[in-house]
Amino acid sequence: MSREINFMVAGEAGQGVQSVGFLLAKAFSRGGFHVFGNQDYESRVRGGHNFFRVRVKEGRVRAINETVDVLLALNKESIDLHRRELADGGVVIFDNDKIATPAGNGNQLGVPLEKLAEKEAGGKLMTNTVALGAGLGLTGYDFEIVAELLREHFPAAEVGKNNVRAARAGYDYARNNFEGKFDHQLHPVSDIRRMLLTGNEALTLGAIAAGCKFMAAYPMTPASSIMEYFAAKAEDLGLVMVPAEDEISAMNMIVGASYAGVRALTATSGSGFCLMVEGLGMAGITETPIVVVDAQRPGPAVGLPTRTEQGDLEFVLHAHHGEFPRAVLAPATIEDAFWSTVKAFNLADRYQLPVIILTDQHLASSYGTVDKFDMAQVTVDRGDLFTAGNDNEAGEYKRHRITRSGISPRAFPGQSRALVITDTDEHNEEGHLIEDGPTRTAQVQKRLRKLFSLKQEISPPVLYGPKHAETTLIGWGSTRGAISEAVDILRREGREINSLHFNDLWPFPGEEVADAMDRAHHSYVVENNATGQLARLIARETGKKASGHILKYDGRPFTPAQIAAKIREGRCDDGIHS
Amino acid sequence: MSREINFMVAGEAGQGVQSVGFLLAKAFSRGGFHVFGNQDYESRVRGGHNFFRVRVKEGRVRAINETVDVLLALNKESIDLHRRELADGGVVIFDNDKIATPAGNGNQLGVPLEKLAEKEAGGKLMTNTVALGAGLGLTGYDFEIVAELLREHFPAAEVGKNNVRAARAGYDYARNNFEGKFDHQLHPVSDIRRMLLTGNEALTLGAIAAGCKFMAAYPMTPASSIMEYFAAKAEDLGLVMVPAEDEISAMNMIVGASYAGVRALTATSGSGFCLMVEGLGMAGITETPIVVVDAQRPGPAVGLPTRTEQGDLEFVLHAHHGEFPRAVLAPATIEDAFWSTVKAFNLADRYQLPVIILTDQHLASSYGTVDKFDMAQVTVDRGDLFTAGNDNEAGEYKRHRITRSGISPRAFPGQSRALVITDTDEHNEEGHLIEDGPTRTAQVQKRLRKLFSLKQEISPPVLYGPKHAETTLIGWGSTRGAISEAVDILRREGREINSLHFNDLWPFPGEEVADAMDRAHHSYVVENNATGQLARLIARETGKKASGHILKYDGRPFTPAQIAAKIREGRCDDGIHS
Amino acid sequence: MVSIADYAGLKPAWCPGCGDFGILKAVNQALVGLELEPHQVLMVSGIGQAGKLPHYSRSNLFNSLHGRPVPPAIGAKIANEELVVIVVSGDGDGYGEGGNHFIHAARRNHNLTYLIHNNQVYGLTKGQASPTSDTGYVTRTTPQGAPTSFNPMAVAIAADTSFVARGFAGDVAHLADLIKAGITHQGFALIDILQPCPTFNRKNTYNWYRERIYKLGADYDPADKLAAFAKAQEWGDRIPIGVIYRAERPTFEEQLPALKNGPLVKQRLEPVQVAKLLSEFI
Amino acid sequence: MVSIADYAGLKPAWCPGCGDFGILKAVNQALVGLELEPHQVLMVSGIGQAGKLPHYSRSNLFNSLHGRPVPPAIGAKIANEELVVIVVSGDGDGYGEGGNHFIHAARRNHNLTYLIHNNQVYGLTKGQASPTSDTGYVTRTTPQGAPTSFNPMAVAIAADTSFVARGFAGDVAHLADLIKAGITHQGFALIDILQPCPTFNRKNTYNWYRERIYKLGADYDPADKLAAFAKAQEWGDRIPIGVIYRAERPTFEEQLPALKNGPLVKQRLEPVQVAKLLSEFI
Ligand SMILES: Cc1ncc(C[n+]2csc(CCOP(=O)(O)OP(=O)(O)O)c2C)c(N)n1
Ligand SMILES: Cc1ncc(C[n+]2csc(CCOP(=O)(O)OP(=O)(O)O)c2C)c(N)n1
Ligand code: SF4
Ligand code: SF4
Ligand SMILES: [Mg+2]
Ligand SMILES: [Mg+2]
Repeated sequence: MSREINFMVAGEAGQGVQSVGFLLAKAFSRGGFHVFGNQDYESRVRGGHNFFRVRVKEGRVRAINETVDVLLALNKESIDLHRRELADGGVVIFDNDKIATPAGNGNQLGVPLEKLAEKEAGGKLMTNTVALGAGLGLTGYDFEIVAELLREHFPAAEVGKNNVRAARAGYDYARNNFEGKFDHQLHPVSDIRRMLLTGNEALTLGAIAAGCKFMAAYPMTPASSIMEYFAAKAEDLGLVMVPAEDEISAMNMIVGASYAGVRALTATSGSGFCLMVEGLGMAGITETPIVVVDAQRPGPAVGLPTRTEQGDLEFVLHAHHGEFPRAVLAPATIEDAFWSTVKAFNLADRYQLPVIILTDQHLASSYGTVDKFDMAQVTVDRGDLFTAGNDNEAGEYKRHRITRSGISPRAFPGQSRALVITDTDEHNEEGHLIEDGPTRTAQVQKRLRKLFSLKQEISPPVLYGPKHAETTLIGWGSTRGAISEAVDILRREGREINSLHFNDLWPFPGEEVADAMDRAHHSYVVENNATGQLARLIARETGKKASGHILKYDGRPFTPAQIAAKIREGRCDDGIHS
Repeated sequence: MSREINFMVAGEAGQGVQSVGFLLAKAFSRGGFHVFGNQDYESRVRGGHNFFRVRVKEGRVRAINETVDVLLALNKESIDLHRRELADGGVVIFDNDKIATPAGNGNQLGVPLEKLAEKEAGGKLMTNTVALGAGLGLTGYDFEIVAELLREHFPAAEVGKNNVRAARAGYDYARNNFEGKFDHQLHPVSDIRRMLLTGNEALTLGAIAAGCKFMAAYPMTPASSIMEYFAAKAEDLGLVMVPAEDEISAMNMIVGASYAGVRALTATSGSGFCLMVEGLGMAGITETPIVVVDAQRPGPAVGLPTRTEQGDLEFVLHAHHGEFPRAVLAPATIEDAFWSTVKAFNLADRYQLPVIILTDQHLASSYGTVDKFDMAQVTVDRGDLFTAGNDNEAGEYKRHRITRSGISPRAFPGQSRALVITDTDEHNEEGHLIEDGPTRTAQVQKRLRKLFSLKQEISPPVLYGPKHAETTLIGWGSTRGAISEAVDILRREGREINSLHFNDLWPFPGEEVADAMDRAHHSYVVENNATGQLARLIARETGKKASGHILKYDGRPFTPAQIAAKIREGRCDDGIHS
Repeated sequence: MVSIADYAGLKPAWCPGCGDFGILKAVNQALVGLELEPHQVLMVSGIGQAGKLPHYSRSNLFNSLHGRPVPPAIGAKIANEELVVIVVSGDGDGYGEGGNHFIHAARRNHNLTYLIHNNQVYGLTKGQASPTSDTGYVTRTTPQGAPTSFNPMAVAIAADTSFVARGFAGDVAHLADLIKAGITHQGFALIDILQPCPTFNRKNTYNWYRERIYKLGADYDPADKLAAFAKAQEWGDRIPIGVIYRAERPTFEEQLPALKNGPLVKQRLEPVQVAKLLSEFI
Repeated sequence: MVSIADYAGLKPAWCPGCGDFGILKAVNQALVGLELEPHQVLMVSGIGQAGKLPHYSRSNLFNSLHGRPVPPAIGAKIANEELVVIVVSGDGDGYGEGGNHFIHAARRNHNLTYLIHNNQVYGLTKGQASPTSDTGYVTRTTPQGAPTSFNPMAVAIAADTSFVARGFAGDVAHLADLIKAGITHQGFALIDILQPCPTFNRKNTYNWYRERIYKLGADYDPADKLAAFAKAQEWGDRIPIGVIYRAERPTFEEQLPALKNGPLVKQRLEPVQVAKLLSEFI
């Protein structure tokens, strides 16, 4: 296969859209393909309309594409809503016993999905697996891969068997009836076995790999799967996940755990982050390392719970009253979700401050294939630890000792005779509360001094495309796949364009972007928000004003084509304000 | 009196420093003087060291001065700590039965304070009032003013009498023994009766004058006196103050009250504001007008509870995830505290959004004389109200109707048959939750559109001094008195200097400051914080970078002399970061 | 005359078979039964499946934050005490995230009716344990089993809630009566509603509840606090439904001097009153 | 051997006569009595006059936020269960701002000792009403009198706190015994301490308490939950002090598989375990 194939599974909540989509993605991943999968769903448990896109390619793929080659429509609405997205030569697979063949061109491939499920696999519940089978049959893909997958996925023997039967029924039906109806046949392309996982899974793996053993959290879409995965592995790996009564508690618990010496994590979305703001500053003034994930969704308030946005950047940069150093990392890809998390824990410990990982629903929930993370590259650096104290008198240890770097060696309570004293009031070197101005000033300076060395650890934004170009697109976080693909599209069309993408956002790595903006004639900041938050940050930190914005705030991720179209059409002034 | 007199009352918590300071200030205010009074105290109820400065002048006075003309020392520590601050010809009044006359020049005036209290006024408890009397006697001030004041202040007949006797004893002692010891005699200067009140009192009066009838809050220094004053007046004026279980509740209560039609207020300091952040965005997306006071103190976390800072600017500008319009006002003077609050309620209602009043401990707790607020200037504008609905069918009313201005007429539940429906999920015009992108986009735009007209209502920064000057000082909030006085001092020394001061901060009125920065050779941003938050905001919004910063973050307010010294010495690069 | 049709709202997005449907019916029946018109009613809800109920009924609606429906309801009630204010919440919303508001609103005795759809699980976020999940119940956030279950009836009584009741989503008529009683009650009325969630709670099903619940009879005296506390301990084999505790005590609102002259929203402050205040500072 | 001198901390900034002095003594005595060394102890406190206690004693100290001492204590205890973790809080801190953590930490039965300095007022912020201010008590935030007082003993029992006790700052020996019992107890041990605040609480003075308190005797059985609830209702004329309720049930910590092999802080994760995880995604 030279080109890519885009599948879409669509139906209502409860019909198994998610599981068919995932299995489809995994089946192709097992065959050595690169895959990107993304679910679009509503904030309800049954009904409504959901769809899952699976993009399959031999080369790397990191964004969705809005055209559809194969639509597995589990209900009629799915056809009505998505037929316009069908590519030339695209096909719709649907249950022709339940849905009259829709008008239109000849790509409507009816399969008696439910009937086959009942006849071959013991029940209606298997309908979606029949559709899965049909989709794969259409492409002539290796059935054994799917069969193996289904047996793993449904470990109960009977259930596994029924699913394999259901898939087989769909597969055979397609092979027997649709020969020549679909141009592209897919066969496994390599033996390389990549991981297929979501941003949240990668992030949680990163935390575990970094030695994080404590998590406390409260469920909130799209962050919940982090706590769920952490909890699932707790028993095996000796981790603890406390399901807290609220986010305030979760945040405060992790500060306590970290103070006592254990790497600790919490994860939430905007509303929950709001409730964590006070605790964030507690970590700030007590200089306790913590890692907090804000998986953004459209706000304010409850907003659109299952959708995506990049609206929290300025919030997380400035959350909490008063001033203290923090780091903000915004992983752009599923790989980054792993590595940024490892980095987050190391920065937190080395600089003794809170590190915020800013992701979003799009990164959190999208599936992608990535090479297996190389554990040999994972380092765990706990930073400056006080060790001499073990047999010293406790009185000598000063938790907030003033140093040139601003970093005071940490001791953990109970691990030596050193007493570890800290306070959210302004305090002296010992950690006791104070009232005088000079001590206050010295501690403020000590804490803020950490920013100088912290800044050295921040990765500059990543350049994609040629160094010199007429137009530079600037982005951050999960839009990287879409932006870089838009660059590819536009370069193929002959435009001189490149992109600069931020993974690490604070302390702000401003030099590269200032240079890039100087080099380019036009610089457009691409953001999944309405007011251009990164553009403002760049202006503040570098004095450079972007030539325009490409903004999207309908809760949906960008596609490469949307960005490319904006550039082509010269519509790069979307800002509502700024 | 041509020049000014600076009193200081000093002692430990529990000795009545606050009440002597206040009575001193009030006595001079009653005599037609301008007065500025400010207390410096610790976060404890007894012991420690407190002092109260009272600056008395015939002309306007809006800042403290660090030199002391008359020190009323209620204990020995007060002399040790403050003798260096004595002006030439300054005097110390102290209890010479209890404290050996301190070494030094001849300005040590011993008074048997406690003995007089016991002999003349029935007990030790009156010691501080004896000191008050002595201080006034020293200046030869009209005793009847004080006597009247004491009788009002202590309405219980016996207590009042004893206080008058105590004051008399001190007064007479000073008159009889200290003739010629103090250069400056003070006599009432006019019949003008000004108000003497704190920023918090002015702010609360502003709220009441604006028709705010509901307040919910949780105590937190330096905001508590707002809720206390509001509660004290609740019965008389028909107000309700709910002492909530926490700040989350307080914030959410006021949103509910406002939704139901009553102007509503809450007030807190940084930590409490952290807990209100989620509710702030609830007001944002439901377009419910609310007024929230953040009386800043040094952070992060608990910080220095009784001291001052301007560290929350960036926080309140960006608090809450996602994007919605808000207004931020930062009253600079006690007068402003009243008028900005009136304005805050009108803006909140007209634009249906949260308005944050950003004050700080210095403004909140300082006493000043102001002309009686002219109630005729107070307007109450409830904004666009839906009235037609009274006899219409309920179905017709749409709370979030999309309009050109972004403002949808408000109806109040139960006041007509119109049903008032709103939701913190993204919603349609009716207020019901939605999932689709176009409705989302339209509602985001509708809300943000309000910023355009809101911006017209924002006051530009206030210029002080000549329009053209070599140096411009830029400030915001409570530093105005100190900055403008520093300008006076430096201009008297022949420097070309002016200042530009922000009262309203968001939507940001950037034009004037950009122009002023262009006009001046040097522009220094003066802030009570460590990182230069206003300077960053100016850079972001106007692209202009200040030439330097004058920053102070030891929890103490600026004095005019400190600012002037920085300019003289060319030390305007205090920033830790930025 | 009001009818059920007046309360017809949007089409529910709940799962088929969800206990919330029964609750919706009972709420509407209660409101019609009390001859309340939609504009006289304000529902304040939190976030969760429960919190969506008011969209599917028809009245004034303030759909607040997760865990926070009680405080805005308090604000609205004080602003306009003529409104019948009903708080609609879930077990996670009300007892987890919102636990602090619950115990303090109860203590202050705000005049609200507080419905908790207690499905013993976080429904909207897909099945994590809630505070009321049965002890040991396994979910994705409690793979080793949920910790000791929160006892809302017992805590409500201890916190001096003046009306404490339990209903069942499967018994609409009984529940509607409870809701009516709750609305009529002067003070903070908690009605915890056993609500099957066929999608995520496979343990506490309609049958599970039906086999265990029994109605408190005329012989039961809800005025006796100690007896009520004892009754509140029943769970497992036998689960009482009905009014478990009721006390007459002044509401927060009736103790407010400001409300003596009618709803706050209708009162005007006279400029002379403010002028008097200013004078106090001279 | 540990002695009281080992627990000598900074000079207290409390008012003369404050009940907190007695509590400080009792805490130190209890720690010495249990032969604990300062480095084995962690005090986590909130913000308030109470919250300052650990500065005046001597041990590890995490002085957290107002209302939040319980969650960081939970985190620290789970991180290192060898630490004796004592939470020091005030009535505003613990029952007001921190009410939600209280009821849920109790339910989950974290292995902590929770001291509440209950002076029935907000001390540090100068005398506003707290949740436990007596009903009708007038303060600057409650000029018409405080609403119904919060009953910590009753709520604690209802929330399944496994050790519920009340002490008195004026009876140091008895209080020290209670604290020892609380520390020894496996599970969440609440000790509410009647603490006179001579500066701001002019009603509930040493004498007021002394006239009313009595010690629970050997005839009282703290294992009986209903009796304990009845006992918890006593306030006014007679106020019981001592252990009001005690139950044996598994702590949260002992149910954690991760802690089976010793304190979390001492455990290492093997790279092979992570490698195995990665393989699951292939
Ligand atoms: C502050 C905050 N935390 C978490 C969430 C996510 N959230 C929405 S609903 C819900 C749980 C709902 O459970 P419950 O209250 O029991 O209602 P149900 O859906 O079961 O009716 C959660 C955790 C949120 N919206 N806001
Ligand atoms: C979030 C937050 N809200 C409010 C405060 C202000 N505050 C500090 S201590 C306190 C009350 C203390 O009362 P209590 O807990 O009873 O302790 P006490 O001083 O009486 O011992 C308050 C309201 C704060 N520091 N943080
Ligand atoms: S998930 Fe449960 S509570 Fe939610 S609608 Fe479905 S059945 Fe009802
Ligand atoms: S104010 Fe009350 S609680 Fe605080 S130290 Fe003084 S007496 Fe003790
Ligand atoms: Mg629930
Ligand atoms: Mg207290």
